[in-house]
Amino acid sequence: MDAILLQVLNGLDKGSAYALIALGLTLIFGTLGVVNFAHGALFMIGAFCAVTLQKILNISTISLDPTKTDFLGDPLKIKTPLVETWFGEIAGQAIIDWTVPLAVLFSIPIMLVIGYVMERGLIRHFYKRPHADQILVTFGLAIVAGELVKANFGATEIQVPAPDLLAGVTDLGVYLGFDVGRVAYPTWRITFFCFSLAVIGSIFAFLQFTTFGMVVRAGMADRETVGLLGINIDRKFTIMFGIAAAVAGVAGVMYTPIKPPSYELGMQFLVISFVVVVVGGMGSLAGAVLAGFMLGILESFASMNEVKSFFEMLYLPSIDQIIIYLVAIIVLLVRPRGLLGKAGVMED
Amino acid sequence: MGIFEVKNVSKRFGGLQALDNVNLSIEEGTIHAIIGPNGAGKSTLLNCFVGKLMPDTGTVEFMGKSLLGKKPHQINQMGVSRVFQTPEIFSDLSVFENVLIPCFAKRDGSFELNAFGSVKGQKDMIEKAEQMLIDVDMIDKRNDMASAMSRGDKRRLEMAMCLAQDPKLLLLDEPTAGMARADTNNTIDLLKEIQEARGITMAIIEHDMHVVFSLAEKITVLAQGTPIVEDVPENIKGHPKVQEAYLGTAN
Amino acid sequence: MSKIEFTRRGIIKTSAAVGAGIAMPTLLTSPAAAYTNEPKGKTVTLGFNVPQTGAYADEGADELRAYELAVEHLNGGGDGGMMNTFSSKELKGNGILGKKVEFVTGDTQTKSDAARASAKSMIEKDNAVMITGGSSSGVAIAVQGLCQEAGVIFMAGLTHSNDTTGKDKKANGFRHFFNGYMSGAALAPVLLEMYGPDRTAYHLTADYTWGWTQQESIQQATEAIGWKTAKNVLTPLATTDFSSYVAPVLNSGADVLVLNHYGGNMINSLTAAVQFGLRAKEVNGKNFEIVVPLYSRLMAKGAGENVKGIFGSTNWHWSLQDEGSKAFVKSFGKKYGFPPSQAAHTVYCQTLLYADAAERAGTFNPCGIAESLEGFKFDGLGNGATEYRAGDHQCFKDVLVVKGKENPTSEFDVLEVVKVTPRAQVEYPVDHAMFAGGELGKCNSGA
Amino acid sequence: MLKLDKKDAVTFLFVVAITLLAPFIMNPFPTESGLAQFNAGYPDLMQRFVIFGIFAIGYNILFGLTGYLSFGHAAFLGMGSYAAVWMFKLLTMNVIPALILSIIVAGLFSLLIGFISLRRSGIYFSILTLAFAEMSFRLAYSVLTPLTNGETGLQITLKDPRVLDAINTTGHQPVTSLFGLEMRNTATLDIAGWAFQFNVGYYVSAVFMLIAFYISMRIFRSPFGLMLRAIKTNQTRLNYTGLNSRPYTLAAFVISGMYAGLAGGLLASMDPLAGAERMQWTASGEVVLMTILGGAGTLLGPVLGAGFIKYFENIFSKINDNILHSWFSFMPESLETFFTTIIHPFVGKGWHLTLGLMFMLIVTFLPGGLVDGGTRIWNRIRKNKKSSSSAASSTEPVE
Repeated sequence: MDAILLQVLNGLDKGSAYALIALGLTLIFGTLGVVNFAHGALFMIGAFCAVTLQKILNISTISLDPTKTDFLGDPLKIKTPLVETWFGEIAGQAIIDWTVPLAVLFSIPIMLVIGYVMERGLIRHFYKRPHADQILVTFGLAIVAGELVKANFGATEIQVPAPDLLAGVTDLGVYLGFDVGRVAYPTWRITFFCFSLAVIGSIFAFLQFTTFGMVVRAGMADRETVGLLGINIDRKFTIMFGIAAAVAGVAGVMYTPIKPPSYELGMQFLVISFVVVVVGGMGSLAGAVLAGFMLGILESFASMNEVKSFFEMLYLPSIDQIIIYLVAIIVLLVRPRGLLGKAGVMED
Repeated sequence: MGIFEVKNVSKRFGGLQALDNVNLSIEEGTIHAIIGPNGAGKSTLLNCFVGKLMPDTGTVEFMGKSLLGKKPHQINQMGVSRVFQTPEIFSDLSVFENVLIPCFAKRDGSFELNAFGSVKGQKDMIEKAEQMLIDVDMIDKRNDMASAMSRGDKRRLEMAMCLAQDPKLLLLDEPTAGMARADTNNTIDLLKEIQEARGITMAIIEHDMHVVFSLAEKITVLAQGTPIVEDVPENIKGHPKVQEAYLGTAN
Repeated sequence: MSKIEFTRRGIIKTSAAVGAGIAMPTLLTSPAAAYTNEPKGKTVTLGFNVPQTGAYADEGADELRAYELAVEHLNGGGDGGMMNTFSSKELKGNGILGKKVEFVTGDTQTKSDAARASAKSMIEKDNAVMITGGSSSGVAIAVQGLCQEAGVIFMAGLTHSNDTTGKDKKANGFRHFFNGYMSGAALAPVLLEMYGPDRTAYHLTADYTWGWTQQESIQQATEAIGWKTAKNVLTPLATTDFSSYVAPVLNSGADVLVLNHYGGNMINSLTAAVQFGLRAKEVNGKNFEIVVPLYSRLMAKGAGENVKGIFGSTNWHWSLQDEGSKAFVKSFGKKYGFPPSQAAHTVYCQTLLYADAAERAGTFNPCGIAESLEGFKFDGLGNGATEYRAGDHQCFKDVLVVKGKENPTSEFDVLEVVKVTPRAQVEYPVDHAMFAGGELGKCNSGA
Repeated sequence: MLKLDKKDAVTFLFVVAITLLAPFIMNPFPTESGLAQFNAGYPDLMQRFVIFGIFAIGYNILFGLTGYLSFGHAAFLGMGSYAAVWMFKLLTMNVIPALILSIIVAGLFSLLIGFISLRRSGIYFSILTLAFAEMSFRLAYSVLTPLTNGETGLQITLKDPRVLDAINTTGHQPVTSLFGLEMRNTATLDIAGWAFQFNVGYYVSAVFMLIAFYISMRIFRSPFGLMLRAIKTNQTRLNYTGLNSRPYTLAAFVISGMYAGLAGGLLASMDPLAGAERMQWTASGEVVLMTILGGAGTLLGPVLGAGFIKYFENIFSKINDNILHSWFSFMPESLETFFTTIIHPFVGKGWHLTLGLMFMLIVTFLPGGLVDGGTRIWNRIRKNKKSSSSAASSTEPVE
């Protein structure tokens, strides 16, 4: 029982990452009609916003310690971060400790600008082009973004730890009547899950309750009519693109303590987030969230030994390797519009 | 007994009864129009004819064979061609190729893996397509890209593509929608010519009364998913039920 | 043209001399070269085939640095590095056999296909007499097979699978790096000493060839010291979030987690394990422990704080205090500003060993070189007394057991050497079961 | 000629000539010159040009003609390779049975995967093929290791049975051959500093490429090809014209799958190793790029695109800083450093960056690919000539 509960938690956690990326992806598709293969790259860039902030906060003054030597036998260089010099050691260390939450704030304006520039500079020229062209140009962009990050940060993963306060584990099991330590779950992952729910909730609220959101939703439903009403829907969609980029970005920031980012992060999440979108239904926001959580949980369950050996009896070894794709294929064949997709949207 | 028989067709979308017990019979060699106000179920009915929608109840028969459950291409192969509201043509191909394709479809059926024969070697097909273009007076545009043509020419091309298959029944979905008056008149003339020259049975779904009354030999009026009147044009004009359907009830 | 003939060798040369003022070339045949890419001019070309793109690009970059350093030293530049401490004194800083050393580089992309293509072009286009490098076993085995067919020497870079000198060993291929079996044999005594004999291990293993061979080696070695194996779970290579594999460890009753992962996999699985509080856990009254059998400094750096106190093994580490290591760290550090990684060390050694073997053989003929490398005993290259075993072309030397340093003084100072396991302890017979199933075959010179 | 009309016959003869003379054309620089770096006339790369040419020609039938963007065709290439290597292991080192089996295996798998994927079109089709490709890669990389030898790749060994071949006692790996003519055999012609290499494997692959090209040409000009183009432009009209698009798309899918299988088999015949990486969806992305770069839907485009990409992959990735410095060494040091720094990020380990940029530029500015670009330039030149000659003639009377 505790094992299943743990996997549900894992699934929700993975699922919230999938959902956040897929949400932006489907938002862009729904509003602009663009299939954006560079959306994973936006997630990756977000994660590297955290890395960058970590580097900035660790800009140091260097002093020499003559009592110790470095690997060449020269006096050892001692680095003191500037923030510690400015704000005192305790406050400075606290700032560095809270890099990731700070990076969320740091990344939002950056991602909005990146999203805006990307839409105005590239994507908008592809509204009228076939989906294949959109896929290809954004795929190229994803490669370029990855390579630029690699050139600046190297190919190896970089650790950006969670604040000490949130780095340990929380024993969720004791609240549910399990023995101590049976269902201990990392606090940061719980934080990430709550954060994702908050972001998803605010996007829905934003679309549901603001005038801006209503116009966007109307535009998603029928772009031409809304355009006829004299509303500059393009401008609103550009802003939506920025918001989608920002959502992917903050998701990337918050994900760094869970998975240290490398330049390949975008590509690793690209395929899976597309699968999430089509399973949920292209252009369906609720579908993306639902499919994200569903696939996250399925993936977690598939990795359980009991499940694996069950599928082995059915001559399907290593089910965890292929579960996501298998599910995607079955869903697309049985229900082509996806779980919550609207009838007629790219359905044939 | 008509060439095209629709019996008791009903179709429901959720809470909406889109078609309610529709009966229709089209005589061979006539032009039959189906009219009705917006939302009367005209398009739904047409989609049931061509295999795009499956009615909940009823039968649709063409020359004594049921069309239900058949795919669009199968229905076409039985001799039913369709003209769309906005012309559906192969825009990236030349005008000539556009007409050539239905010629092949007529000869080879719905699938033929002829991957090695050259198109240019198929003399009979080429002659047929060229004749078709001469018939619709488009032979001088033979090598133009279809996408580069005017709306009227696209309609004419689409018509030619349908005629190249020698259909027994031609379904026209608002063939003059969005056209200027002059183009509309041209289209009317074209359809009349075709009817006279080839005697093809036609079913026209239309909203424009001018078109309907210039062409149709019989008219069915559809309102709220059900046919309310079926008669010759003279009797439809001024029919109280029709007025009621279009203008709403007086009381 | 009629004089061009095909033989069973890869490449024959037919040369044509152009008479002065004569437009038509006169074709003459020259005696065929004695072996593939026999260097005829004043230079000899080596092919450095390393991952420059993909997840191991950083390791590849470090390898390339070491290669450039080695070439510089061979040609008499720099301070000579380990050439001064190497027990064989054949290398004089005048290139190899008097020929200046040149090199070409290629990108393996850590894909066996791309690596073979890159090596092939070095052989066919750039006339490389030796190919070296690589940062994964799949690539090493694939390129080794190619070199065998083409008739050039392959000096393997970073490859840890038992298969490289086991079932896939080749007469033209040589491995300086250690392997999975050695990791197990070196680690087990230290683990016994640190954690006692009464332990239950839970293995997470990357689901591909290298993971399987390493897991097998470690399981065997730890079971020999009395440990039990609770479970071995295979993880898909593309896993980025290991939480669903780590979570079941919590309540499995195991008290040691062995991560048979490398590169990004290892960084991600270790991060997840630490997040789940495994290290703070107590099971069966003992502290829960994590073991990472194969360490590299670059990976350890990627895992950051999480590696502190975690045991593993490594081929070489810059903090070693023997003369060879010191000389190498000095000349590498001076040139690049940071200490070399084990990958850099291994490829530097391989280049020197090749050059030395050529000097001793007096030829670049792969068969001559293979003969002088087989059974070659040497010292002064940082790993103590070492032997290239003739039977399988595997180097036998001391293996380092390391652990993540608790109080690093710099960003390079992430590992500390706990024990230098003597060579005798990690040796195994050529026909050991884990290495069985292949044969060296005969050396191929391409003639 | 060969049932081709005149224009096509000229194109075909042009391709034949280029292919046969490739060892000369690809080797424009003398061996000792600094520019020898840019020579591509060595067997491995020339083989890759034609083999990936085959792959792209086949892919073009699906993507260029029919408009279906598949991310799964690399999987068929991989299956072709595995099938071929198994033939080398079990039956004989002769390439013919291996190639036949690789075409059959790829054909069968593409029939199966195509049958399922083609139930959808557009982006859904792309995602379905992507899912299949990723599944195949993962299965080959780990789950099916007994069949594929996993990460290492499937190789031939001394111990393989090879029932049709004589027992091998040499201690050397046997090599692939065409009835005794070994694929690796190369004759080198040295003329005044140039070294031209003529490789058996290259010419065998080239012959297959020419056959593949010829077949694709016939398909382009056939009624079947016309239907495929019709599917690309308007599938609805096609269905309402009485044509069933499913068997057409499936046939195109299977044909392109078989082309991929042939390419995979040839790759294995040139170098008997089959690695799982060649099945990854990003490898399919590469063939998409080849097709787009050269010109999707054109005859010559894919071959051209394949050549371009393979050239970049093999030549640009080898330009390291040393070489850069040697190029600019004639300049003053500051300028040298400047140029090296500018070019450095795009070559050597940065060639992926160049690839990505190229992808974006081509799709954005030259959606018709190089062939389209070339045609446009050609037309402009002709127009200029015409207008200048007409201008000249109009001025004549004045003189």
